[in-house]
Amino acid sequence: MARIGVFICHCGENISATVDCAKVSELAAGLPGVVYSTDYKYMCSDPGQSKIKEAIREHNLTGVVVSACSPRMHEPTFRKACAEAGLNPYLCEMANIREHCSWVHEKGDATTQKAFDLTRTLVEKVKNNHPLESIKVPVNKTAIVIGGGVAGIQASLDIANGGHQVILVEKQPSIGGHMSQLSETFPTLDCSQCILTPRMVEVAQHPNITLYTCSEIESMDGFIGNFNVKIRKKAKSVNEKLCTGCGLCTTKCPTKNIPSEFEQGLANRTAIYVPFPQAVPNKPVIDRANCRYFLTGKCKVCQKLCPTGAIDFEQEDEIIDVKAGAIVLATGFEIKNTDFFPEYGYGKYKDVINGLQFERLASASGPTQGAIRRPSDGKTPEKVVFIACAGSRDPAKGIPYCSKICCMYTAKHAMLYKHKVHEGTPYVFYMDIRAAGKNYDEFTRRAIEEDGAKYIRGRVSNIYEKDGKLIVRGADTLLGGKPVEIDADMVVLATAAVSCDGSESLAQKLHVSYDPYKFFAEAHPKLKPVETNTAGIYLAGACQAPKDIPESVAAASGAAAKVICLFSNDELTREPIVAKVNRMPPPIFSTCMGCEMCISICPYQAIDKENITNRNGEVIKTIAKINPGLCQGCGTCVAFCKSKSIDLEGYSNKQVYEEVLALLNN
Amino acid sequence: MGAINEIAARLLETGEAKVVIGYGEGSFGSVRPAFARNQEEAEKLIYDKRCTQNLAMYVYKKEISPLRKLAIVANVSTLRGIIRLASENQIKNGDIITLYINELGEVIECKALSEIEICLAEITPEIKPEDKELIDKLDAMTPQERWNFWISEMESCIKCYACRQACPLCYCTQCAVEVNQPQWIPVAANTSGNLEWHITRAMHLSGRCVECGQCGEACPVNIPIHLLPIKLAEEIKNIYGTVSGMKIQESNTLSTFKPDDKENFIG
Amino acid sequence: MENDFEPKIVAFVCNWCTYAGADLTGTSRIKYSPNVKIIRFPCTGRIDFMLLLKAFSNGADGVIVSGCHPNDCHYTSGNFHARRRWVVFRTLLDFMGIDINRITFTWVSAAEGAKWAEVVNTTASKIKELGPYEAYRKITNEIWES
Amino acid sequence: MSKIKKLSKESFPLLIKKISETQHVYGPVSQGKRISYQRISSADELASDFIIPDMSAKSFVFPKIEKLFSYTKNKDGVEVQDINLDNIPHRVVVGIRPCDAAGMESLKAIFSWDPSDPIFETRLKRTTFIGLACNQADDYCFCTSLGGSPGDTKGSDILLTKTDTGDYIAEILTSKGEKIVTLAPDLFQDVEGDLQKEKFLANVPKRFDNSDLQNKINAAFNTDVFDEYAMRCMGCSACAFVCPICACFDIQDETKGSKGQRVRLWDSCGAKLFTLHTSGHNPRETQGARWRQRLMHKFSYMPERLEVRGCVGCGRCSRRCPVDMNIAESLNQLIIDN
Amino acid sequence: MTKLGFYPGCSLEGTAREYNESVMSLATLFDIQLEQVPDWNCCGATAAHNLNKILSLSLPARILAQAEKAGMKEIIVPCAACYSRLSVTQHELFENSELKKQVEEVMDMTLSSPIRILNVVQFIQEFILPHLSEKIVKPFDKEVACYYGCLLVRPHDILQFDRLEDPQTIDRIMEQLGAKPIDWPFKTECCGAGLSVSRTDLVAKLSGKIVKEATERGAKAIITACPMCHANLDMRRSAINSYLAKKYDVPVLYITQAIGMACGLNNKQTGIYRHLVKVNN
Repeated sequence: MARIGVFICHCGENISATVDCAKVSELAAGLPGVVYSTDYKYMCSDPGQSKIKEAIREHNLTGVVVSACSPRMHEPTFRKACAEAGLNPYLCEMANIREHCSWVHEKGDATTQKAFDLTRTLVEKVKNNHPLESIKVPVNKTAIVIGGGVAGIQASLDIANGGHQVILVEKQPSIGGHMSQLSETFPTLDCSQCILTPRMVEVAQHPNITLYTCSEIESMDGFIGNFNVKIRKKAKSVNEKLCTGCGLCTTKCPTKNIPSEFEQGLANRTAIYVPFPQAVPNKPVIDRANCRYFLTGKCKVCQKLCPTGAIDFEQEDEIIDVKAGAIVLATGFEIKNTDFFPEYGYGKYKDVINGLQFERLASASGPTQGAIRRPSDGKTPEKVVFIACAGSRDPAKGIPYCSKICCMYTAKHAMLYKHKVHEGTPYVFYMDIRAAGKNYDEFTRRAIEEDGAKYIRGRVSNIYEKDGKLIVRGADTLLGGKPVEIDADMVVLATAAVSCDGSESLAQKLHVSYDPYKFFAEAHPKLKPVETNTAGIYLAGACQAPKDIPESVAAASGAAAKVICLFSNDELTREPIVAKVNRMPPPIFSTCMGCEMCISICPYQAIDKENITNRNGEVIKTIAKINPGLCQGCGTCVAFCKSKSIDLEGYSNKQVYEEVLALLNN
Repeated sequence: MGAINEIAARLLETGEAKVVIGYGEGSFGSVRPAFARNQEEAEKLIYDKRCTQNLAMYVYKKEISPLRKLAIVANVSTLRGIIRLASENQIKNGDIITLYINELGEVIECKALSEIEICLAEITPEIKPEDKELIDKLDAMTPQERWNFWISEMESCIKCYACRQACPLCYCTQCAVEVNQPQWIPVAANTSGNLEWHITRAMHLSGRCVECGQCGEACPVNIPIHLLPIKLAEEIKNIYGTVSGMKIQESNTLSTFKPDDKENFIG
Repeated sequence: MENDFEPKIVAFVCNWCTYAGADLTGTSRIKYSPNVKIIRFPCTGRIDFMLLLKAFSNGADGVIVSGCHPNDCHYTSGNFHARRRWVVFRTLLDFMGIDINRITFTWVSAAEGAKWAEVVNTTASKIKELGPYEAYRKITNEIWES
Repeated sequence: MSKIKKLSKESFPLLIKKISETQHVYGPVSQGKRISYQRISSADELASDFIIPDMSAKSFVFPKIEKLFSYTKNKDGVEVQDINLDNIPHRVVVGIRPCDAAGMESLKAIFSWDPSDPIFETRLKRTTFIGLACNQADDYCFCTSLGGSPGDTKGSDILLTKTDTGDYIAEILTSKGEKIVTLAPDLFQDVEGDLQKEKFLANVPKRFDNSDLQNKINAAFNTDVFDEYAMRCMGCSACAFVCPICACFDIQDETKGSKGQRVRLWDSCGAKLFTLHTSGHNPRETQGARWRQRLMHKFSYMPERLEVRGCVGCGRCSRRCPVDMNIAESLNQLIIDN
Repeated sequence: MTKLGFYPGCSLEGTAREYNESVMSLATLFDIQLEQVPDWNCCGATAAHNLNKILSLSLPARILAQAEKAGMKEIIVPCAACYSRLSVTQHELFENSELKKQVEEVMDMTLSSPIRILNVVQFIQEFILPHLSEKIVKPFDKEVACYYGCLLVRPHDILQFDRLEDPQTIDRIMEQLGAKPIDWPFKTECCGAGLSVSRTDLVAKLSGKIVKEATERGAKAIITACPMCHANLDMRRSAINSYLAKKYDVPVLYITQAIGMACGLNNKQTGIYRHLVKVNN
């Protein structure tokens, strides 16, 4: 027989101003199963909690209902108090008579009645609560970081320095990401590679970091603390153990005209190549799609040259199974190419380039050794037009968001150009200048005021080539929309930053949600910016939304802190609000019929099959089984199950059913 | 001796099937489900125009399923029932040999479930004209008229569960209506309880119903109860484009979703 | 008579969006009709259609079902499954002549405190206009009256 | 001692009208495809040209839901309110088939068997049955095989037989019947000589010889004759619920808030749940065992204990069976085999 | 003999008679019968939708309804403005049932299902191109500037004309005639459109840019498919020339005329004798 205690909180006057708390308490005392009922000014205060604890001991309560504020506020408080008094915390429920009652209704009988109705409903619920024990899961203290850009590097180093093992997975032959392509960085104009490459080397040398390049995630299962990940390590055709990185092979490769990805197509590379001189690992790989041997079956020049015999044409993709407790996603971003813009020539004008190409032109290690020369004929451009918001903030192009980094790097580009071509004129077409950040606005002002970048507030309608010039036609909205025509030598589009190709399929593999633009979704935009909705998977850098370097690094350190925090425990404690498939004695075993439709409905892949066998090991029945480590307790399977074979602790069928009845029948 | 009898006799003789589920002569010119376990019984199997009943529910019936391998004489609705049962893991490839009799009267022996899918690929399922007519009639009514129609039907329901027992997809050991913690649906055959039962049944069949109409056929008090799952099946076809019981790897309409699914009533 | 009628309305809401949204309504002190009482669920995916039937057979005059907006589900897809469920369920109820105007389906996020108040008030005044759900009460009460 | 009168076709509606002034009148009414006993206010509402209503008349004395008592839960316990027998209405059922009326005798035997059931008794006492002899029958009818007949008077208070002129022969059989006559004595005409009632009755051929039926059926208990039935019967309760005699019931508590009531509901031995133990064990494991129970109960156990059979040969169960479980055929087979 | 529905619109009976003549001659040459939409009316042109939305939809809708009534499955609409109005109207009405109802009420006719509305380029692609090579007698062996204007290509969502900013279809057709289409940036530049009448000075400036650019890039003819463009580029040439203070004599041909010329039709048949800027064969 239930022995329920009911505690009505006045919340100072927050509740008692409109609800007659004493009357609610008195009415509650008359409910079947209620053996104790009281009201008090502040239930959450120490004396208030003591009242609950005393009542539990004195009246031997089997359940507690606290009618007070939202359970989202104080449920943990009161559950803890109950636990301290020896009552299982999950036998405590809260009725929300403040946010859902006293604050939203006028003083009167109806409001008091509603407070009682809500209390009664929770009394009926709590009668059907079960004592629950929190779920403990072991934590494997290895983290996987996916993506080796600046965010992935930072996260890896932070976690590794915290004393934990890190597996860094990078799709490209080298880590470094977009940052390694940049010339100089705003707002300090320090050299990107100078600050990044030491970190890259640190990664390579760190005893706690295992680096897999040319590698991607094949599949993932498991759950927080216990992920099982398969990594596909693509064949590099070079035995890394034997290769000394001498680079001899790359010098004689007969296929030399492959547009270099690192140089954004502004220079060529060979089929066996190191993406850039400072690459980590600094060992070549063979690009099989372009290698003469793989295309024609003949060549093997590199193999003949290699002094250590490291070239291995037979090498196959390797699948590596790893176990990890946490995953950090740091897959970064891409930018739209110039062919995305019909109005700017569909990418057909060689001298219309994107921002990343400009970075390579401006980079001392780039194809022009840092001299600004236009791609078509190598001339130094006298007039360069920079177009900000190329694609961004343009719903018609499907990219309504701001790419965030362009205002700053466009200002930087204008500045770098002016620094390198003193007589040149940079023009910048912009919509707004968004320069919020430490020393950012000062930086753009400097570009305009000191370096004389001509900022024109307006959009560019089109660009066409004429007599070796690019005619840029736009409007100056500050001059009443006056048409502007500039005969430029080169145009740089600050094209929109977009999510990486394949981020959707990666998200699906990892069961992480993503936004309409395929950026990974954070668990909460304000309070959980580096967590995902899948426990144990965190976000770092621009894979979540466009971010600049400091922000990416900050997010990466944030994600790393989350991982280290998780790894600071040997076991994880999880809320026992999980679904369960019923079990009963033979010959039924379970009312589950094994239709497996719940498997497809579960958002967490927490449901699997379980075979029930007899003593001889023969399968008698196959039913669903819910992994409590993966189940997040949404209950979608519970409502869906036709035979009512699944139930959810904390929101059981019996509980919610009794709530509905109690709410309506007084 | 017709082809069906010969094949049944052969399957029993070779031991490929322990029992052949089919049709036999019934009372006073009707047909009834028949079960051939030996040569003599195999000779008595029939197949003609009267054989419209969906026999798929016998496949999992407790008194029969231990006799697997089974063979079953099948019309289109039985085929769809079998495919849907396979989708829901209630039968496996090799459990059953299906003797599908096509429009030309030819017996097509399907040993693998994939062969049934091939047979079904030729068929565009359509609901019976009289059912369509009644659904249209109901759709044209005012909600009040529809309510009156159904409540008058619900008053007649005696909760004998013939609808459930006859359904090829009601295979649960414990039906939702038999759950008593909580007692979702009252045991008593009162009007509101009957209404809740039939709504529950239709919902549990939504996205699964193979539109055989067997529930309505079975009703001893002639409630057109099959209209409920059939109406939902038709709507689901219109909205989500899915048809149940045509392919084993079909999408489970109500346990899957598309982020851009349309609705016009959620504010 | 019309003015005297105080409808009973049950709101089935998810914990993460609408329950929190209703908390915000309270925090913002936006007033609304006391006819609506909330039952909390982890997710709209958890809301069994049978509970809606139980609400009507226990004397509810109206029902509100509310959860996270599409793409905002705390559990990523519970609301998507719920959406299909409600599409089918509503079709069925309508086909049986059950008054679907008495069920409000809506998405209310944790930020939409004002929207929650509006949903409650609109629903309450709509149900007041529709009057008590006599038709349903008649069939549920028959067993109690005889 | 019965009296024979004549009731003209014009008088019949007047009689209904007269009775409905003081009592509720029920009779077979057609509703779409369905024919069932419904409350009527005039003879026009009565269905014509049919064999037998879909549902038997047992619900007049044994309704599908019977409230036994109600209760209120409060803080201290439960307070029980007994049913008030005075609220059970007086009713007249017109047009009940002789087989349905004959079933009343079997029901009475069940409910009056130690202890007597007051609710049933009162319902029966307050219901007057004006039977209508069958002038048509179908292949499923087999009352004659079990000692009944299309013109059987058993269980009726008045039995009407429609003649070729459309007038009725009225046999006044009981005091309840007499009371009906006294409501409108003018409508009933005296008759002279033999009206040859048999001439107007349907022909229901005997399907089997029922002699020694009980022993023959007992002998079949452990045979494999039920195997095929085990496979075919799908285990619904249609046969039991349409049967005029099947009286097995379930007791349930219906609750609503603090109120509750205990109800008696129709149940069926054909359903798996009927005998399922909490442990999961089911003493009647297969559908064959359940079908056997159905036959045994009606033709062996009831005759043994109550000296009545549990079947009047109305054929409803066979007509309504979705898988053609034909009870007469089954009996016939048992008789031949044993 | 292929039978197709045909909507000429006002231009083809007025300022663009030569366009009509060339279309009809081509049809005859390729054994196609163009049947006019019975009792056709004004498409609303560029004016109506600035003034009255319902009117601007009802006018084209009536044309569509008339075509549907006459059992036409497709209609050929050579005038780009008419094509634009008809296509946009059909799209809007079948997307918005409320609006459709309103319009149906206004015109007292109903529209049951969309019909195919083909512009002249689509018409050529579908019915002329398959048989073109066998009919060419004198390849159009010249540099040409294909000028598309705005009405054929916008709004892109509805009309789905190949490439929004740099359309290609006419270039490809002209290649088949043996011509060498130049690559130039003004394929969809504004010609000044209806300002032709009210602000001839602006048209001279806008169309002037087009004529100048085409000439400078070596075009020997400008190919168009819109009566409005043609009028501005051809009829307003004297205004253009005086604005640019230079005599530009590059002729402007309808694509149908260019095909006609290649297929050996005479000046009368192609209607080029009507042009203000003289065409040298």
